[in-house]
Amino acid sequence: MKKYLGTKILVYILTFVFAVTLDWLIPRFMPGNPILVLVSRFSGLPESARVMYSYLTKAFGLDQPLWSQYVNFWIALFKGDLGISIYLYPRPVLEVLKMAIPYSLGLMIPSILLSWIVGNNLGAIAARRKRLDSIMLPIMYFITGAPYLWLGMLLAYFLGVVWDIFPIAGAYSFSLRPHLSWLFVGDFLKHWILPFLSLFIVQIGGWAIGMRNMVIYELENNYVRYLETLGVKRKLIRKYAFRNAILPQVTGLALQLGTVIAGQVTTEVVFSYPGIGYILTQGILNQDYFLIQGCFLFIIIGVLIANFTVDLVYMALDPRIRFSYGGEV
Amino acid sequence: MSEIMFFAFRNAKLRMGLIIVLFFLLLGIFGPMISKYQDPLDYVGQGYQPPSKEHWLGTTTFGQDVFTQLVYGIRSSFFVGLVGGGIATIIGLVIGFLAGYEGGWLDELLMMLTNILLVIPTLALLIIVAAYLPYRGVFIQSIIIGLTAWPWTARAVRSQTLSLRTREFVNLARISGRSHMKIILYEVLPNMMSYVFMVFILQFGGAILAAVGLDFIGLGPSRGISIGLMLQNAVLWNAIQLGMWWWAIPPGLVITLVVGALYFMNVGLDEVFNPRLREM
Amino acid sequence: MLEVEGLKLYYKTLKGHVKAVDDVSFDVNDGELLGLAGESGCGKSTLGNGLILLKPPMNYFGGMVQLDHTQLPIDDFERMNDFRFSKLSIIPQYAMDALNPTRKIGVYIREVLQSRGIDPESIMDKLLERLKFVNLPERVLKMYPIELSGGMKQRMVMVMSTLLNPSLLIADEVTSALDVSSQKAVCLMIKGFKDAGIVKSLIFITHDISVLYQIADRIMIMYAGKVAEIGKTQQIASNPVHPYTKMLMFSLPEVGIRYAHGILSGIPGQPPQLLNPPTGCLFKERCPLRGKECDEEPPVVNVEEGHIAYCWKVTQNA
Amino acid sequence: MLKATNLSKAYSVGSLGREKFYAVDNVNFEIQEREIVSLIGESGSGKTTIGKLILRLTKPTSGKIVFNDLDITMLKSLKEYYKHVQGIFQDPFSSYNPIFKVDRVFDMVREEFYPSESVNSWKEKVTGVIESIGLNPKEVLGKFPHQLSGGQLQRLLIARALLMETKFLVADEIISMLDASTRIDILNILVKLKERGLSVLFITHDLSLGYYISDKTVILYRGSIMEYGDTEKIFNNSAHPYTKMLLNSIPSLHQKWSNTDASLSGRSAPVGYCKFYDRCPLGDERCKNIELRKVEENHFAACKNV
Repeated sequence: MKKYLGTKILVYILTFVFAVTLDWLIPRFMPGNPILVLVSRFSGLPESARVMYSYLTKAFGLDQPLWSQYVNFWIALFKGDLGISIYLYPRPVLEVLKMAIPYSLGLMIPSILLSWIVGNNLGAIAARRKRLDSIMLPIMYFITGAPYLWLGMLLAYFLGVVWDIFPIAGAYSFSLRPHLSWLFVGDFLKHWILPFLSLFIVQIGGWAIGMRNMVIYELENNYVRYLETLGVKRKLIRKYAFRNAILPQVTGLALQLGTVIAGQVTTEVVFSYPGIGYILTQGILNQDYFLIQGCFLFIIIGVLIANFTVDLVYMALDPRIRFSYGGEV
Repeated sequence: MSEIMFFAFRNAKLRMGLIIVLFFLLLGIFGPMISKYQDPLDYVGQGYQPPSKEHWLGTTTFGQDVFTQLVYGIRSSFFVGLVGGGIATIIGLVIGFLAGYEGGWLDELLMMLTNILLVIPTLALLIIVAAYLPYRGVFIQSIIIGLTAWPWTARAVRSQTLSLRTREFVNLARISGRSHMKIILYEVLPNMMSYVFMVFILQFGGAILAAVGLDFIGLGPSRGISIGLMLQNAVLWNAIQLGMWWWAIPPGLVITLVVGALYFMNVGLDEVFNPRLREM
Repeated sequence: MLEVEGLKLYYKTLKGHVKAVDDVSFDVNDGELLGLAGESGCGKSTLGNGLILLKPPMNYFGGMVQLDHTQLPIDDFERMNDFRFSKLSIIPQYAMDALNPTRKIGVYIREVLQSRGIDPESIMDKLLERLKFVNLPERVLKMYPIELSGGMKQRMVMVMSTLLNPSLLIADEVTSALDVSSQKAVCLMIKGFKDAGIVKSLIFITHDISVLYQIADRIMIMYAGKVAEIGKTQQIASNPVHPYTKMLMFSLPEVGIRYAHGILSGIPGQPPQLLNPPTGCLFKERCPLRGKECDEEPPVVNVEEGHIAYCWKVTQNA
Repeated sequence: MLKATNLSKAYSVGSLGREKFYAVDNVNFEIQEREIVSLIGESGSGKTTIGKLILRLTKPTSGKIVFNDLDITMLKSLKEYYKHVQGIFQDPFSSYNPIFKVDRVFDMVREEFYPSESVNSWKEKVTGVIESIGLNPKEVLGKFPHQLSGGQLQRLLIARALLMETKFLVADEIISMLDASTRIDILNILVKLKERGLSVLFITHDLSLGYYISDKTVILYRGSIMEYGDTEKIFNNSAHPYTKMLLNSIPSLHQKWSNTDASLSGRSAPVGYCKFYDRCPLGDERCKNIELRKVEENHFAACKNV
């Protein structure tokens, strides 16, 4: 068990180092040297831009040797200094991201957990009802094939425009300021529901398919065969198969995270929902490289935390993981 | 072999998936020839027009023909799928084979790299690379998608290789004096062809989806048209709010159908290749 | 007591029916251990499994099975549940992965018993006594299957299968994955279930006739889905009459026989395809005694008291 | 002809691989020309690992293997070695690449070892060798592996070894997956190979098979040699309690098991002790650091009572 966790933690630490290094490396070594392009954009321009120019030269430390640029990058990182946003000048990137993160998590965590629960149950039901399976399976495949953003647009068009039930932009009405009241919470939820649904629905497809296949696979296992020779009720067999099939689905949570994040980013854009994804896109459109880099780091850290949580949950659930295997000397 | 063909032909999922994919492939290839307008970005008529005889899928805010854009977009999607998916499959194969067959420190190293890249979300990686590119074209985009999408394939191929490596025919090839390279190419690979094909289909679909996402958030090709760019423009110019469904809905629908059909084909192929899954 | 009459179990495939068990009749008396031997593909495992768990692709095509004079509805999956575990059970070939890997063994047993409507507490004493019987410590109940060795898991399944004192126990290739040294212990243990009166009758399926010589009361030899010969252990060992049994015995090396002393030889050829098998005796292609009559279904010949063979070339003794 | 000295192979186990498990533990043996040696052991005895070490399908952790004055332990280019030392494995169906015809195993030998040989003359050689081991070339060539029986497939692999200048053959459990009625014929072929001048290392778990064909016998338990010597001597005058227990446990067709206690496989013995210590009726504190001792001419056993 220690070995399992140890290896995982090592991978996560290396991942973080790798990501930070990449984050530092790419702007400096991409063909055409984007930093120089960026810096030159501000040279010889009016006052405010001149401030920007000197800031950029300093921030990238272009006058220093590479290794010290790299070390400084790490030091700044640990101080929480992710630079200044250009698009929202002069707000620090960290502050911008801090504002955005609750919105992203508020969409993401419920959509992942609920779709996981609903999808797995749907899949388990499909695995034992052939009729339902033959109808549901094709639908599920097309649902997982749908780009999140398109499902978002579809929902926005029908529920937001044609039937005009839900608002389709922002996290709350322009007339309101964030505060704790029924009015605001109601308004917030109304804005939240459509982006949530588009994330929720697409994810259900994947979980349902995965669970269906896993349950069918489990039902062919020898332990199920033996239970059948003992004449136990179908209920117990299904319970065992479901519990064992759910284990790979827990690991699947970590593996799916990448696609879900991609979906999250685009969905936020469709609904102008002010989370990390929306901020990131604004950063891209405005060539705000500090902001882009900051978003990247935030996403990585989030993913690492999520992966680690999944590992802990998995270890608690599966006794088999406690026994490690060796290799050749 | 003939048995496989028999089951392939009998498999409804495979047939249905293939028909949908082929339909759009042909549309992507011949669509630009049958559409009335040469340049998808040209202003060819009045804006805000719903579908009509003149404009099969209406026009955009700027009076561009949506159908023309769509067929060009499909063409570019298939291109990204082919190149991006192809590159990802090949890299995944090479790394998976090396790690799985050679084992030892090479395996440890390659798998460490693979696991790291698996943790990092592909889109995040794509963004950080694409955002700094001075010029972006469909080809470059396909390549970076291919360069970032291989890790799961490498891991899957490795575990397949590991299990094949313990088969005695690999040992027999070794005591027949075959080099590692030849064993991988002549003994291991042929046994995995069906699997490789399935991996490619998944990578193909994955690359198409990745490109749509990238284009949509503003990291698409600097010139030209794609499904993702169409969607981006639709959202940017409030096509939804203005009720222009012909602009907002069809591009995504095409992607959904193509990718869904690819997944469907994949399941069908799995049933064809794995007798255990065949329905009696 | 088990009586089987004309049992036919076929596998349905696209190309037709594979006649894995074809018109097989035999019985097992109370207090008796019947050894069932044959080479791979002879239908012995299909027979053993079909008696307790008949499900696709295996299909029932006729015949009758009676256990303690009650007819078993072997082709009715649901109704068979009344008999499984309580009246007949199996120690399967896959015993080493027959337990749910994610449940502690004690919990598992409890849940299985509850599912059968039996109060686990009422059986606790018996369970502990059985664990002792197969040499397992009590603490295995608090362990997961993965913490047990393969042999321990197999013995755990032995405990499980015999917990309700079934009338008939089927042991399917239980020794094929074991080492020589544990093989003896496990064989004696299984025979012990019968000797201790825990189960009334036993069917022991194996490909190894010499194991049966050690523990079986009677031996049934199968070939290509049909019975070749049935007899008391001593009769089969010292006086095999079916040409197949004879040749098979002559192909088995034993300690004490060396190449230099005289060469043993195998049976030329291979067993026939069971998908659309030829008519008549299925051993005829490999049989040195083959005659014209062998194209017809071979008759049952009563060789001596309790010893029968299905062959044209065997003559009745007295 | 082939000599293994202090041969060991270890695997790492336990958390973070700190502990080592010796699959083969300091094993010494020698095989002469025209000799069949049985390597007899139960599962986990390391018998298959020894076969793999000789075929260099895996490298030893320590010790060495010398074949006709050539140390092959760490040899880089093995082609010349494989010309003389060949192997056949347990599972006949897995020994052939399922998607190719069986002929391929012969073609592979020509491509790798005799590229100058013309396709036609090679074909003649192949047919000749196949006939010499009692198969009809027309019935087996051009077939896919699943169309042939296990016995036929194993015979074809023997034929393959004969196409080379094989002097030494490792036969790893080659008949354990075959049906009883066809096994013995393969054993008979192995003896004929000896008459042709080959040496065979016959790896098996079945004592009766070893007794049937071999000149010498090695009894292996948990990676160590328990008893070693002329086959007749080992079986008729066994000196090690483990060998005795094995002989007591094998089922025979005409003799019932004696009443000696049957033993279930036990845990591992403490370090330094005889590997059989915990199951041995004679086990006590003297069972430490036991080397092979001479019982009689050509007969050794690793037990304190020798």
